This record gives sequence, structure tokens and C-alpha cells, in this order.
Amino acid sequence: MSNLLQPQEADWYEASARERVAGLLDPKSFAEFLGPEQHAMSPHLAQFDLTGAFDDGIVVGRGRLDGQEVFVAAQEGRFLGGAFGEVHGAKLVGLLRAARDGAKRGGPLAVLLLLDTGGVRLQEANAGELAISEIIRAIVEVRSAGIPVLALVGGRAGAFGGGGIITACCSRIVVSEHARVSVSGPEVIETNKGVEEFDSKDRALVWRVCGARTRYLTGGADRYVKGRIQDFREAAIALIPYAPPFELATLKAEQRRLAERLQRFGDCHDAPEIWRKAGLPQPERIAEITDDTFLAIQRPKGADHDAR
Amino acid sequence: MEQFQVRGTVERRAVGHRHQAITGVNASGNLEVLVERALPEHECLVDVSTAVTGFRGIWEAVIQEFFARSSPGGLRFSINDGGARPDTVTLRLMQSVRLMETEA
Amino acid sequence: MTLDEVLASLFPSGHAVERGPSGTLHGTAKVEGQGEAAIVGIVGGTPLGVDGAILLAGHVLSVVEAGGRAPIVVLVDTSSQNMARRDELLGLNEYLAHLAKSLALAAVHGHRTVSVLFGHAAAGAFIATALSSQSLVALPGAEPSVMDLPSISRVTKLPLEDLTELAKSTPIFAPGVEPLFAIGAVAETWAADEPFASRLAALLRQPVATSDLRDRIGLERKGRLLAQQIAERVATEAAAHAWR
Amino acid sequence: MMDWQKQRSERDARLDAGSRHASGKMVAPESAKALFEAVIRPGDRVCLEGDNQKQADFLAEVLAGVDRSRVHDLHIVQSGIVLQAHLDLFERGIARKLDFSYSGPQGAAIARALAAGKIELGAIHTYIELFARYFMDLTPHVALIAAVQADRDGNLYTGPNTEDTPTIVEATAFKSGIVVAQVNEVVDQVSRVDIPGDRVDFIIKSDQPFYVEPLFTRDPASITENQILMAMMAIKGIYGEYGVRRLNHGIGFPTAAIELLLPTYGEQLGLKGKVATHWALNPHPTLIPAIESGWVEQIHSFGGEVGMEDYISARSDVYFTGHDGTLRSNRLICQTAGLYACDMFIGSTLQIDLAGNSSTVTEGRIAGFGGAPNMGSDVHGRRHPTAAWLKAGREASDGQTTLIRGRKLVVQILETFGEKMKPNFVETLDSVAMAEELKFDLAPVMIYGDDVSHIVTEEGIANLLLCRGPAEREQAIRGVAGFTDVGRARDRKAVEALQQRGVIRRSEDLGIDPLAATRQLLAAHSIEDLVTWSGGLYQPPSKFRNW
Repeated sequence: MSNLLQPQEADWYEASARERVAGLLDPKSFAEFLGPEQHAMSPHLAQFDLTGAFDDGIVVGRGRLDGQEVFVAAQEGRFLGGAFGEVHGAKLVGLLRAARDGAKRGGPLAVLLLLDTGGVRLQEANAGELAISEIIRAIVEVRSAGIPVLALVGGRAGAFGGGGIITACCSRIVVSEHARVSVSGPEVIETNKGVEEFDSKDRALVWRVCGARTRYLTGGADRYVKGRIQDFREAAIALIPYAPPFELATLKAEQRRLAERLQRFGDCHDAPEIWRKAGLPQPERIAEITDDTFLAIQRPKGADHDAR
Repeated sequence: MEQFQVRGTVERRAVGHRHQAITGVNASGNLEVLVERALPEHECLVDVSTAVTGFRGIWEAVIQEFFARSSPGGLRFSINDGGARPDTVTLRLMQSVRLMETEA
Repeated sequence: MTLDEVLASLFPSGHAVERGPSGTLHGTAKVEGQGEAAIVGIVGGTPLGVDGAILLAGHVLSVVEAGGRAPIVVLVDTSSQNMARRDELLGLNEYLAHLAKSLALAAVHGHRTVSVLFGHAAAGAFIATALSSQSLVALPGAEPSVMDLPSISRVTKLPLEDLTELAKSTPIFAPGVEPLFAIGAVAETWAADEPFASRLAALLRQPVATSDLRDRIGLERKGRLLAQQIAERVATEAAAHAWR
Repeated sequence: MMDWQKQRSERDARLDAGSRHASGKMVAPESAKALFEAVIRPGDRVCLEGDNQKQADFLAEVLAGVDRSRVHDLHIVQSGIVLQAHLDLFERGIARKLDFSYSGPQGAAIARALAAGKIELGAIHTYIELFARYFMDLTPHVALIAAVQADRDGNLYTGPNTEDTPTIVEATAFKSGIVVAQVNEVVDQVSRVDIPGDRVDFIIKSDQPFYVEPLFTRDPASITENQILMAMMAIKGIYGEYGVRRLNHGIGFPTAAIELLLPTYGEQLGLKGKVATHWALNPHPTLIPAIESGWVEQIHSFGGEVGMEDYISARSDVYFTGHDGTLRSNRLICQTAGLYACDMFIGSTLQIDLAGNSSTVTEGRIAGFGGAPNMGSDVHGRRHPTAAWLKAGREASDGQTTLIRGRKLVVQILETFGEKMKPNFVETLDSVAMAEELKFDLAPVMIYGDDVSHIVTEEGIANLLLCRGPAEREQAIRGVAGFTDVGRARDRKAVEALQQRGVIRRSEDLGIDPLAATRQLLAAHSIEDLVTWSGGLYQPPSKFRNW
């Protein structure tokens, strides 16, 4: 007897990087590059008395999404917080460069980044940081070659630090309620600026500031989904045809969009202040309501855009 | 950090035809197991790399018990451990053998 | 070095650089034998927040929109990203990404982009400014850092002395120009006794690489031994199958 | 002539002294101290209401602050010693003697106070025992209780957390004692009468609502895969096997896992409607998915649970509610239901020995008992049969065929190792050493080994009903004790033989796929999922919010 859940029915947040990939893509279509059997592991962790991971915390490869070839990379948020190290980062760089080079020969349809990361891996901070910069540059090259890059965020590590920046470099962003997308983590801000600035223990506050609902309503994410892998899959399929091109007009529109956000909401310190200004109903309740109720909310003007 | 190998001889070849599988995550209190069909059919081997030192005796007991319980002949296991308890190690090893029975 | 000293040494034929809000600056300057360059920057050790990032990106996009191929020089003496609840609430990640993308777009449009680091830069601000140009130059006094050693010590629970000792044998985690040069992040370091103007002119005369070579440079400098090889192995496996 | 009315006269005198600080039954909070000094006499037995959930915390603070030249040497008779103020009573010499049930968070402080001679301990009871003794030899002279509302006649509405209050008041009021209530609000008409006004002598409105601990809220996010594996084994190998319909669950994570697996794994096994339909249980939030999936017919509760109020009111077919719509709980009655009308208790413990005795006493902590020992004991007075009870009895009967007495299923579910690799299986319980040190007549045992029918660990299920003799029992226990010293010292052959006989059943014997033991199988992964299941009716306390 098998009690196994169908992979796409599974919950994104609970799933491992590999389970997410398996459920996101068409069944049994995934082929991994530089798989765990090749032991491409970080050589830098042992000096910190840490054991590594056979895939250095990121799964990269190709597969089919709704019948079409795509590249996919998935970070494992539970291994060292999904953080970028030398090997981890280089695997993603290699994947993106392959997508860029493949563009001339017609593939892939898109690159899907399943981000789940606290940012740079401290034990190899310089290599991780530079890898992030290389990834950003590679994303730009892939997008310039006409291939959309999608960020899917809904894991326990969120997308922090360079991971938050990478997210916003993508053509389209899909989030579920668990997602937090930010640069400085709440703990980091609290450590540096004090608990008055940011009480990282106040989970509700953390989600109001960094969470998916705030990102979605302000235009920092394009699609908000319920938490099943299936939901991410459907959103990715739906969004790929609508990815904005990487060109001057897009960035000029993003410049206007972000400047306008700053102008309208620049004096706000908590999400409900923004919702009130944006004229949303019951601003204090937005964090509380169920996903269905939330999804029924009309997004504020400008939150739905091609300016990314 | 500590690294060691545990070898065993078992009665039966592990079921299935899959070449390799991986399960679990190297996180605090957890571990990842990479399993490969790479040995003669009555042999098995576990390579352990663990963040916590001083528990080699328990590891060996857990692994030998697993060999006896699951008879994973022909399989080579590689473990990256983040300080998992014996029960979690057993569960992962059993899961990895089950994965080798399934289609890739 | 002060900003004025840096400007004077880089652009002895003169410049028109204005200070803006949030530690930003922008303007133009004459580069030896190269015509006019666009200048943007964040200086004074100012943390890079939403306000600064949007201004800088706006300047960069104006240069792109104006057309031509003027080089863009990014002067950097910042801090880390602005650590504030408000900035994060407003989506700092988008603002920093927007700046990084704008610099990348400028390069796509044929503008040679050079970051000149003469003070601090850390974490997300380092990514969005110094690391987002085609070439990063470190001047005397440059203090790039991804993560400071005390923070690494706190999180990894490794004593500071051990970390300091460890940092001597690997460039992989410690702050400073040297390790970042070794891994390929910093393209060139210019010493104070050299005229920056001629170094800049020489840099701008070099042919532009068509792709990101920093991993290859890191390998050549023996500071980052795996990245290039790993990326290539992935790309090779990826290329091994025909599309559709 | 004999005076047969001394207690009544005494009560009148106390009431008279107290009434000087009252207006009718109403006493201002600032007069509470004076009231206590007037109505409480040295040496009195006092029940200062407090259990593992609700606390008459304002009255506790006041009592801890009385003039000890006037009030001293009290004998505290209450189910929970939980607040700092409770211990202050002994530190300050206001109280001397103690009979109680549960201490939970104050377990270490109680052990220290006992060792220091600050507390003269009567006994550590199970709840029903202590309540029973209220009507025998520990009847309170004064009861200090907590309620949500009072009217001017003294009628009380306790809210969902009725808990011990009716029992305490019954014993005190009908034996000429004095009853003082702290209330959150004074109203013209109470929502419902939980305690009739003629049993209540004084009312004090406190500034803050009385404290209630959300003790029964378990965050699904903390459930581990091994707990899920154990839960699967329990559902298939015990719930399904015995067809257990009437039961009680402990508060640990393994039983929370069971609750969350009923609508998924239990459904796959086709057990819906066949098991787990009637419960003696607090309003566990983790049972919401099973209730919403139609598994549960009814639940009677010992107490309430913070945040569950609206959900309970909206599900009155399942819960016991008053005509006002809110939960009516009652600890004594629910304990009795658990004792006599449940076919199974399943709960976790911190330590278990080779005979199956278990204890939550760990080094330097006396956590007391709570409800588990009543639930987790086979009551020999039971007469009505059920299939589960009879099957368990037959298994234990060793071939006897006539007049077989049924057996309650008493299941201990625990991982072989606890936190920091502390073995949960031991040769000797810590409580034995503690009892020697503190010169107790009896070492505190949570559940006696001879009451235990099954032990479930990640290694499998040991069915102790099928064991013949202590040696076999010991090997059965060692056989599921994993890699603890106790487990490693097992007799391999004996354990294999037990497995052959089905005394020990491992996951593979039960046909459970270890690959299925993932968190994905849980019906809810987080507190937030529970809120979603409840349609927004469940409102968790902020400390459980993480979104």
C-alpha cells in the first residue's frame, strides 16, 4: 500500500528543494545537472566544523513545464539557510549561462528560480557575494536574450540579502503567504539598530514588513498563490507568456513605479498605513484574513505592472 | 566533525533497479542520505560524515541494525549528518532503501 | 582619500559633479583621451537605502536614454544597505535590484561601466553599486566587506582569533581589498602614487569582455578555485542535449 | 448539651467580620487583603483555585501579601501550584502544608522548597483523588475562585473555563465554608449561571481578567517525521486494530500528530466513523481538521482553550455548551468520563522503566500529575462492555475463556531519546531517587506499568497485554527502546521471538511505508492552517502567531 501524496498536491513550504522541482515540472521530466552523485560540495565548510551537502544546497537542471522545456534551480532552505556559497552560486551561474547560450538554439522557454535563501553563506561570504553579483548579471543576460526568468518564493528561509535582490531582478515573481522577501533580515536590523527599530520576535510585524502579502499589494510580487506546489506550477505556466522584456522602456517604467511608491508611501512604517493610504478595506485585518479573502482584494493601482 | 565507514555483509540484494537516490537534508538534527547501487550484491557500506563527534559507537549499532533489518545488499550509502538522533538516522536509511525500490 | 582628492586625481581636466540628497552624487567629467564620462556615486559612508538607490538608478537611466556610449563611473564610499524597517517595508530589494539592473542595462547599451571604491561598501549595497559595474577598481582606503569578522564569529561560534588566523590562508570569507581581489571581484587596485586619470584611461581603452569573467579571474588569481569549473560543468551538462 | 452547629456559627462569625469590608457581596479590590485577614483563620484549609489552565491570580497575589501575624500556617489544597504567588505563600510562612496535583512550570521551585523544609507535603494526587478528598478529609474552609462574570447576587458565569470551580464550591459552600470569587466583570445578569449565587459569599472585580494558560495548543510546525511515523503506527496498529471509539489524548506532539493524521492517513485506512468518535479532551486546536472532516461526534472537556471559544460555540453539536452558546467544561466530570467511559488513553511521558512505569519527574523537578494517571489507568470497577475493551481483556487473559474482564488500552507514545539525546528509557526512574532524597513514602509514578497496555516508539509497538511474565515484558520494552542503553541491552533472540509472535510490531510488520512518514501527511502544517480549517473561527493567542 502506498500512502504517498501526489507531488504536486504537496505543500511548497514543507517540501524539500527536490520535492518542489518534482511537483513543479511535468512528471518524471526533470534531469539534474551536476547531481549529488558527483559530490560537488563546498570545500570551505570543514574548516568551520560543518558537514556539507552533496548538492551544496541547490538543485539545478532541466525539465518540462506543461510540455515545454525549462531550466530550473531550487535552493534547499534547510541546508545552511539556503545560503549562497561558491559551489552553490556557481551552479546557478552555470545554469543561467547555459540558458543564455541556449537561446540561440531555441531553448529553454524560461528559467525558474525556486529561491529559499537567507543570502550569503557566512563561511564563504566573499565567494557567495560575488556569486550573487554574477547571478544578477547572468539573469540580465538571459532576459536580454529573450528568455524569462521567474522567481518562486515560499520556503522557510524566504529570500533575504542578495536573494531578495536576485528576486527583484527576475521577470516575474510568484509568492505564497510564507514568503518573506527582503534585504536585511529582521534579526540583523534588530542587532544593528535595536529592538525599537525592528522587533524580530514579533512575527506578525515581520510578515507585515517583509511578507508576501505586503510584497504582492505593493507590486513587489506579481502573483500570490496558495501554498501547494500545484499553485506555483499553475502561476508559473500562466506568467511565462507575460514576462516583460529587459530593455530601457521596462526599466524606465520601473523607475517611475518605484519613485511613485516612495512618494506615496515613503513616510509609512508599517503595512496597514500603506493599505489605508491605498484605500484598501480594513487595513488592520489584511494580515489576518484567509488566502481566499485576501485574493479577492482588488490590488492598489500600479501593483499590477510590467515594470520589472 | 567526524568521518568513518561502516561495512556489512547481508543476505539479500536490495530490491529494485534504481541506480541512485537521495533523501533528507543536512540540517540541524537531520541528515541527508545518498544511496547508490554500486557494490556486489551481498555487501553494503555507509560513509558517515557527521558534525557531532563522539557517537561512533551508536552510529555503528544503528547501521548494523539497519543492515540486519533491511538487507540493503549492493548499496553504498553516503551520509551528511547535522546531528540527527538515531531514530532519524534509521528512518532516513529505511526511506533511502524504499526509494531505491521505486522508479526514478 | 577624500572625495575631492579622488575626483581631482581621476579627472584632472575637470568635472561637473553635483552632490544630491542621500549621499548621492552625479554629473560629468572629462576622461583623458576618452571624452566625457558620466559620474554617479554614493559617498560619505552613507548607507544605501530606497531614497539613494532610486536617485542613482535615475541618473544611470538618463545616461542610457541620452544615447551615445559615454562611460559611466560609479564612485563608491557607502556602508551597507540602510538597515531600517521602513526601507524594507517599501521593498528595498526592488530598489537595489533596480539599480543593479540599470547599471547592467547601461553596459548592454554599450556604456563602459566602472565602479571606483574609495571607502566602505558592504553586503547588499556592495552588490548594488561596486559589484554591478563591469569593472571594480579599489583605491587606497577602500574597505569592501561582505560580512565583518565579529559577525561571522558570532554566527559560526568560531573565536575571532581563529577566524583572523583562518583568513590568512583563504580569501573566501574575510573582508578587505586583498581577498576580494584574489577571488576576482576587484579588477584592479590602484596605488596612491599613481595618477588615477591615466589608469582610468587605460582601463577604458581595454576591450570590453563580452561576458562576466570574474570567475575566470578568480581562478587565475588562485582565490576562487571552484566557481569557474563548476559553472562550466553545469553548462556543459546543460548543453549536452538538443532543444525540443 | 452538644453544639452541632459550631461550623455554622464559625461561618457566621467570619461572614460578619468580612462584611465590614464589603458592600453586600461586593468587595473593592483594595479591600481584598483586609477581607482575607478577616475571613481566613490560621491553620485553615484553603483552596486557591488554580489548575494547569485557569488561575485565580489576583486572589493569589493578595493572599501572598496578607499580614502573616494574622494569617499563617494555612493548608493549601488545590490542584495546581503554578504561579509564583503560590510559592510565595510558603516562602513567607503564610502557608505550611500542601496537598496538590499539578505543578508544571513550578516543578523545580517546589522541589527546592520541599528540600528546604518550606513545604510540608501531604501528597501529590491525581485530580479525581484530590477532588474526592475535598469531600472526605481535605474539605476547604475557604475557597478563593475565579469567574468571568458575577451579578450582585453572587451568581457566577465562569466562561468556557469552568474546570474545577463547581467541585471546589460544592465542597466548600455545603460544609459551612467561605467562598470568595474574583471576577472579570460585574453585570446585571450573568450569561449563564455556572455557580448559583447563594454559594458565593464575596465578589471582587479584579483589574485584569484571570489568567488562562493555552496549555493544549500544539503548533503543527513542530511535529517531526518520527512523531508522524509513530502516529501512523498507533493509528493503524492500535486505533484500527481495536476499533477504539472513545478515548482521551495527552498533550504531547505525538498525539497532536495523530489528531492531524486522522483526516489524511486515517481516511486512507478507511477508519473514519470507526475510531476516535467520542472524546474526553480539552479543545485541542489540532483536532480541528478531524472535526471539520466529520470524524468526531462529541467531545467533553476538562477545561477550555484560549482562542477556541468562537469555534466551540459554532460547533455545539460536537462540544458541550451552555444555552448561552459557550463551552461548559468540568474537570471532575470529564476526568470521571475519561476514567470510566474511555476505552483508551494515549499520551507521552518523559521516562519509562523496564516494567513500563512512567514518570514526568526528571532530576530536580516535581511536575505533579495532572489528569494522565486517571485517564491512564485500568478501572476495575467498570462493567459496561465495548469491543475494544473486550479485545484488550482477551489479549491479557492468557487463554482463560470465561468471565474475562475487559481492559482499558493505556498507551504510552514516546521517542526513544528526548532532548539533548537524553534517553527516555531507563533502568530506574529519576522519581525513585528523588523520593528517597525527599523521604517520600511513595515515588511519584505517572502511570503504573501494570496499567500500560502498549508502548509506541519510532521502533515499533510493544503490546504488553500479550506478554507473559515480567521477563517477557522487559524484553518487549527493551525491544522498542531503540539505541538507548536499555534498548541496546536487549536479548536479541527474545526480541525476535516477540516480533514473530506479534508482541512487537515494527513499521514493516504493520505495512507502513517509511516514505509516507513526512510532514506533508499532516492535515495542517501550522497554526495558521488550523485557523484556515476553522474558517477563521479559531483565534490563536499571539504567541502562536507566526505569520
